[in-house]
Amino acid sequence: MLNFILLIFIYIGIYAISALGLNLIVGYTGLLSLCQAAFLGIGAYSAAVLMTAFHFGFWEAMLISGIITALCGMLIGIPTLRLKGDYLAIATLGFGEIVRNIIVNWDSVTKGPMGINGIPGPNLFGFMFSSMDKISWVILIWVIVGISYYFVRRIVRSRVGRALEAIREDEIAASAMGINTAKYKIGAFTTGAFLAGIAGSLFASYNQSVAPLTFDFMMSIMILCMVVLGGLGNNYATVAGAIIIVITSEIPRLFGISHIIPPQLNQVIFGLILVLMMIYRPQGIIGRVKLNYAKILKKEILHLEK
Amino acid sequence: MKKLLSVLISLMLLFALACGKESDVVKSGETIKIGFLGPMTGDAGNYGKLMSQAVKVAVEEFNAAGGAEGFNAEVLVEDTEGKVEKANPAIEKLAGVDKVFGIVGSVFSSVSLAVAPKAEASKIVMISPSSTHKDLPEKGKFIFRDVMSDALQAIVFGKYLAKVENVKTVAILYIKNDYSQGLAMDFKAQFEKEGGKVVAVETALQGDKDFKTQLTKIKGANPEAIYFPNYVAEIAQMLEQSKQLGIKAKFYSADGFSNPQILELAGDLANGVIYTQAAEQPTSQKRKDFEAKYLAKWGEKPDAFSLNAYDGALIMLNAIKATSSKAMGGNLKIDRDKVRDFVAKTKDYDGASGKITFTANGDLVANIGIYTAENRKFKQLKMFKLDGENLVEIK
Amino acid sequence: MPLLYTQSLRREFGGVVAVSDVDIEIFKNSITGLIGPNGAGKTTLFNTITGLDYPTSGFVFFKGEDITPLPAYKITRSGIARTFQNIRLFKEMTVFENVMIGRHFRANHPHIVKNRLINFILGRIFVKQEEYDIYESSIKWLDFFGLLDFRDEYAKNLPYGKQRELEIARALATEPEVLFLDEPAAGMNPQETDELMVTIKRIRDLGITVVLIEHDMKLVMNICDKIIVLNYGRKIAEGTPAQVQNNKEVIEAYLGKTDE
Amino acid sequence: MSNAILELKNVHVSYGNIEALKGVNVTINAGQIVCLIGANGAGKSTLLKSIVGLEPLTRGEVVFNGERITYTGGDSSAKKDRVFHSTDRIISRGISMAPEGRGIFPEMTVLENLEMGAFMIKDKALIKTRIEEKYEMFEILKDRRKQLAGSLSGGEQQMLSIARALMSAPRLLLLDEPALGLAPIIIQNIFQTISKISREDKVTIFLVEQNAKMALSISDKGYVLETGNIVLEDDSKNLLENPKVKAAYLGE
Amino acid sequence: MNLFNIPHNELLQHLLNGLTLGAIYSLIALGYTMVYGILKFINFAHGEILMLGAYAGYYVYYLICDPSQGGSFVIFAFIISLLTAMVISASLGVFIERVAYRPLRKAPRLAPLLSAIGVSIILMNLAALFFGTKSRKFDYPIDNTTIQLDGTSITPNQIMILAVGLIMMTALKLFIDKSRLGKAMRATSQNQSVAALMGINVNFIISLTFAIGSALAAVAGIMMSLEFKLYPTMGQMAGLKAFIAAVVGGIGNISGAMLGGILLGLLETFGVVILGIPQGLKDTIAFSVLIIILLVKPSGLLIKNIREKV
Repeated sequence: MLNFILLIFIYIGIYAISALGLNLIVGYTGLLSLCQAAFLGIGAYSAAVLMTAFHFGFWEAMLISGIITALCGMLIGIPTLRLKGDYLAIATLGFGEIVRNIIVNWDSVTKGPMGINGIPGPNLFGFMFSSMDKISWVILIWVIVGISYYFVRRIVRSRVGRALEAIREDEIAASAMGINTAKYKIGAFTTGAFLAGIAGSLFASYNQSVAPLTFDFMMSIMILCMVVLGGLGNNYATVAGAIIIVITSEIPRLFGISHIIPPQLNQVIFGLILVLMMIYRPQGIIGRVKLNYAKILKKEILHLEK
Repeated sequence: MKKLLSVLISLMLLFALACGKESDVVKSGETIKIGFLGPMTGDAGNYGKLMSQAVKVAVEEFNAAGGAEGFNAEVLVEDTEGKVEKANPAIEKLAGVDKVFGIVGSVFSSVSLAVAPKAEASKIVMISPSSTHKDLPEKGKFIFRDVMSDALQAIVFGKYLAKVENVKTVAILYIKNDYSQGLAMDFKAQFEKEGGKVVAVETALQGDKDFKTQLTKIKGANPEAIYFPNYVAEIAQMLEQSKQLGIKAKFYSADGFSNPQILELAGDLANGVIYTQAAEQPTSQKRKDFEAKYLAKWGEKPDAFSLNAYDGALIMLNAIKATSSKAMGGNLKIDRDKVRDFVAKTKDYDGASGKITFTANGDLVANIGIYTAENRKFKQLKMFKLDGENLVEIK
Repeated sequence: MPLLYTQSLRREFGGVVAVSDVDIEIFKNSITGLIGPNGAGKTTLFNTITGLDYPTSGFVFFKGEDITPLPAYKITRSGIARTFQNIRLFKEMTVFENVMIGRHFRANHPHIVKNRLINFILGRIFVKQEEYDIYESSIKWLDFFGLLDFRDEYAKNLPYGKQRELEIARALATEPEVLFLDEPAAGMNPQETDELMVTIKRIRDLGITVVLIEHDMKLVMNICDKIIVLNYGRKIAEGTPAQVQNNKEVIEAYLGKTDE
Repeated sequence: MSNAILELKNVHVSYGNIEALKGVNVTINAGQIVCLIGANGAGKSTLLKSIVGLEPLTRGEVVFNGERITYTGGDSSAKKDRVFHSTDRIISRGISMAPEGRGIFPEMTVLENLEMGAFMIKDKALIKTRIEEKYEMFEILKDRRKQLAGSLSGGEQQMLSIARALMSAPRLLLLDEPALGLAPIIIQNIFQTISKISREDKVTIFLVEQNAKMALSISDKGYVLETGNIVLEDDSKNLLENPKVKAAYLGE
Repeated sequence: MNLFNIPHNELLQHLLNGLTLGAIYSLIALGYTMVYGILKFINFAHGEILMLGAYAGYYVYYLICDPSQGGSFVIFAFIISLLTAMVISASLGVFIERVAYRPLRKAPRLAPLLSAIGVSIILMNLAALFFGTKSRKFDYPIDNTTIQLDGTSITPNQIMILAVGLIMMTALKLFIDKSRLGKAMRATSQNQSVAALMGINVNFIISLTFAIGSALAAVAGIMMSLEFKLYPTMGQMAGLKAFIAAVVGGIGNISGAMLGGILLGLLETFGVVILGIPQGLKDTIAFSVLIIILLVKPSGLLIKNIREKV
């Protein structure tokens, strides 16, 4: 049981990292993106290819795949300059399908539908993470969750965060205030994708394998659900959302009734929870927490004056 | 954040204390647990459903025969949705929480390859009824399969088409999934090696149901025969659309065709399609009994993979029965290594799917049958085995 | 030489000419009024000058430089700020934060903040210096409009007149040389309009050039040094308030018979 | 007061915790033009919306033609004491409204917009005659009948909005800031039209307007609304002379 | 370019295949576009309404006739089952709107989207639970023997799909453009509260929109099951693609949905044929082209680029 619970927390951590990235895009910048799973997939596959075909170590692979994913994020960020609202959502949806399609078809690199197996774990100063040893994985992943959390928090609590918020509120007014909206929107996508790339490389390394079916539209939706269910524009809530969604989908297994109730029923319950949650808490369980920059600044400035 | 983390950590510690000890003992009054791992929802849900039903039949049979030392067995079905990230929690749960002694599964090769190391590490005998990828048996001592590998099937069929049927040109249409692609690629290599010519290779995506574009292109290439190494829903579609497009070539397929649903979906179009499958004793009583039981219990017919699932389940249950012993307090003691060794020694096991023998690494030693569908029934035409490079017909 | 001028500025939408070869000149430290019937192209002219829209042809010169191709944010950075006809505040942000956004790019002193990214991630002292600057000047502008008491209110919760003022404060926080106001008195009652006139004069006294679109003739006639009249995208008159008021074409197209 | 066509009694409307209308009483007599003036945010539009059911009342009642169209008992939590008629049912009783910001359907033609105004009427011949009538009154609309309404100028859109509201031959016409954002010459035109409608069509008009001077000069009676309360109620000509009104709303 | 190396009858065949596929996409896209036009959100459950409509038609069809018998009674039964499926789907659509979307009219924009996803998950899995996951065959009501024309093959079923698609779309277009209720729908989609001021019962119009869109989905569902079989996930991918098609055509625009659907069908067939790359990449080609179209015309093909009013 312990192992199983630890495993759930490993998954929560991986999803939380990419959900934090998505929160930056959807929650703070207000751009609806439906391709976070594609970013996760790009990250996972980059890491998998780097580690298996080119024998990179995990840490280099993680960083490089983060960067590769960030570049892809930059690419999909470009349409945001022209597309608004749901039109952008559709472009990202299409992009997600394209990525999945390419992963399945690019046999020479991605091994096609078979996926890539035998991906090694990280090696930290001689300590090998094995996927059997869950405690160390939980620690590793939650440390990275912590770093990501701090990273996103630094962004949103700064001048940049205010700019993103202004873009979400009113893009035209923001550009009339001298904010380079293009730069920030692409920046949000790039950063969000980077985090998804990191999460993807952890995903690949922990599971020791990647397969193309994994990174589908439903996964993007799951990650979006985490962000919305917790509360848009609230990092704390995003992590909580990840915990809720993953645990909800594993409830039958946690209670040991997964073999008693039909698996479809499990999904039905999940859908039902989603609908009811939206009807009764449309703003999310925790909701948006509006940062008060005046107060943040005051605090920081007092600190400075000392 | 800090609060959250501290709650998490204390939760983990709590569980660590609560379920600390490992054991290979089944307490009296409890059941011997085995697992089934496969897609129960989603596109391929039907394959998982049929196979899991077969395992349930096997367990019932085992229990009816007295179980192991009076202990009954029970199968826990876990859904993988055909996805690696869903299969991982499933096997962790089976291994960590339920402490199963064997797993029938997984269905897809990609998933089996991903979960195999975990089964190996937990010393769980895993017998896959349908993962045909050639690398699977090498994943560990505890990993077996009672379905023949793509490589074997494709090689035999490649030789058969070139040598026996004397086909010169072939087009291949396969779905981009682990099963179809493996077969298609191995077949192509073998057929070309035999001097045949593959005039067109067309692919489609998992979930596609419209193959007219590909078939139109294939029609343009004008092959003598078309090879469809896919699952039934797609094959039925391909056969029908081929007919609609007026394609006159001969159709060939692989063991995916053995699902009796094809007879329903494709109707008369299934007639004359020649396919490969692990050879079975057509008259085997065991198979007839199983099919009767299955039909009575579930109201539908099993497919070839279900036969494998049934055999796999019984092989591991028999191994448990043979190696377990009564321990103190009326408990049943099961030694995982012994179970594994017993399974590995399986030789000429008389199963519903035919004679089953495992190779040293856990693969199936199989005779390959050439089958066809005729008047809504499957019929075995010939049987071959591979002797080195040569195809040897078994009379 | 005028501080800002356009050369045959033209904007077409589909075949409809919204702004037709307009030349305007804005002189330093003046208040210029832009009037005309609805759909005459006033707002479109504002948009093409401030970079939110692009002209079909023609040029905009500011301080002797061609700013026509620049995007809106660069035009703002060069010293042109604006407000909007339908108030476009950041509604879910506080009054203080709205003004801080106006300071956004002004805080960008590359000579102070080196290694931006690292400093930023670590939240180091230089970034704090920058934030300090933003804080101080935001306070200054809020004080200018007497909005300090509302600083922690959400912009959407302000009374209408205050929202108009906040929008001007936000624009001024960018420290512009020219301020474009699009119907600043719309929706204000006469009392508020009178206060606004005083405010606009105060802004001019700070050395900022003001250009405004307005329908309230009292305001326009009272404070503008020069008035430009547009009709169907064309400039039909230009001059002092008195000249414009007596222009026959303007009366016909826009003012109508005045009883006043 | 048998002559009253519309009565608002103790009307309260709230948005969340903010009370926009705090017990408003208004009486409109048939055949008159009644105007409501007040600053932005005083609750003028909310008041109009509450009449047609676009904004639910928290307390009070609206009586049209002697019939309660919206009613809530003193205790707003008692559900059985509430009557809310949906907007379409209120409209069907003979109220029509030209909403703030004109509210034309931009992607429908002028003709189609007018047809929508006659949505409640099933008699096609009647619709046709009504449209012809409106074309007579607003000639510009006839010229533009095939154009998309979104391509009209602001003044034309306002005319269309009023014409459309008249298509159902209402007994009471509600106008929400018809002069907003229009040029002086067009404002004059609009107000002339409004008094013409009142004179010729015998329609009762309830006019909400920022431009107090114009509104009071064409109306019979006026109300002044400040932060959710009616603070003044008098004949329009008296209000025009009222020093408080003069200072706050006429800018004199 | 590979196009010129392909014999003309093969090209014609591709064109025909693409049109059939496109007609089905168009029918699905219509439902999406209508709902989007009026409520401004993506009804992700549309694909599942399609699937349930198809199942409803299937059960009615096999209840009243035995298709293997053939003859005019089968055609009659087919029409009955088609109509029943339309009614059932329409009621389902209206019911879903009532239960899962109406409470969310004033909620943040993403809430109805996620609610729709929830509904979609529920319906798909309920279908799998009750109808089983295996594919089912929907027998043709008419003799589907291929007609060969100069090396090009066309089946009566394809002709039927094209005809039904054409009839449905024309009827819908006429309804929306000319009829009183159709105009009320357009008015409601442009401004709900003003539409209410015209005396339009907005809730009724929204229900009507869902009913019509869902009924069309049922037709598309049955056409799909005839051509591609019947299974619980049949609406998922087709729905997603049809939605993209609707957006590219210009969401909220009926003609746009038709155009987008046909375009997607043709792109899927021709895209890879012309480039001469494996068919597995068809989605990549189709989606890339669609994204590029969106970048050039950000509000879709048939909607004028409306600049935000400043």
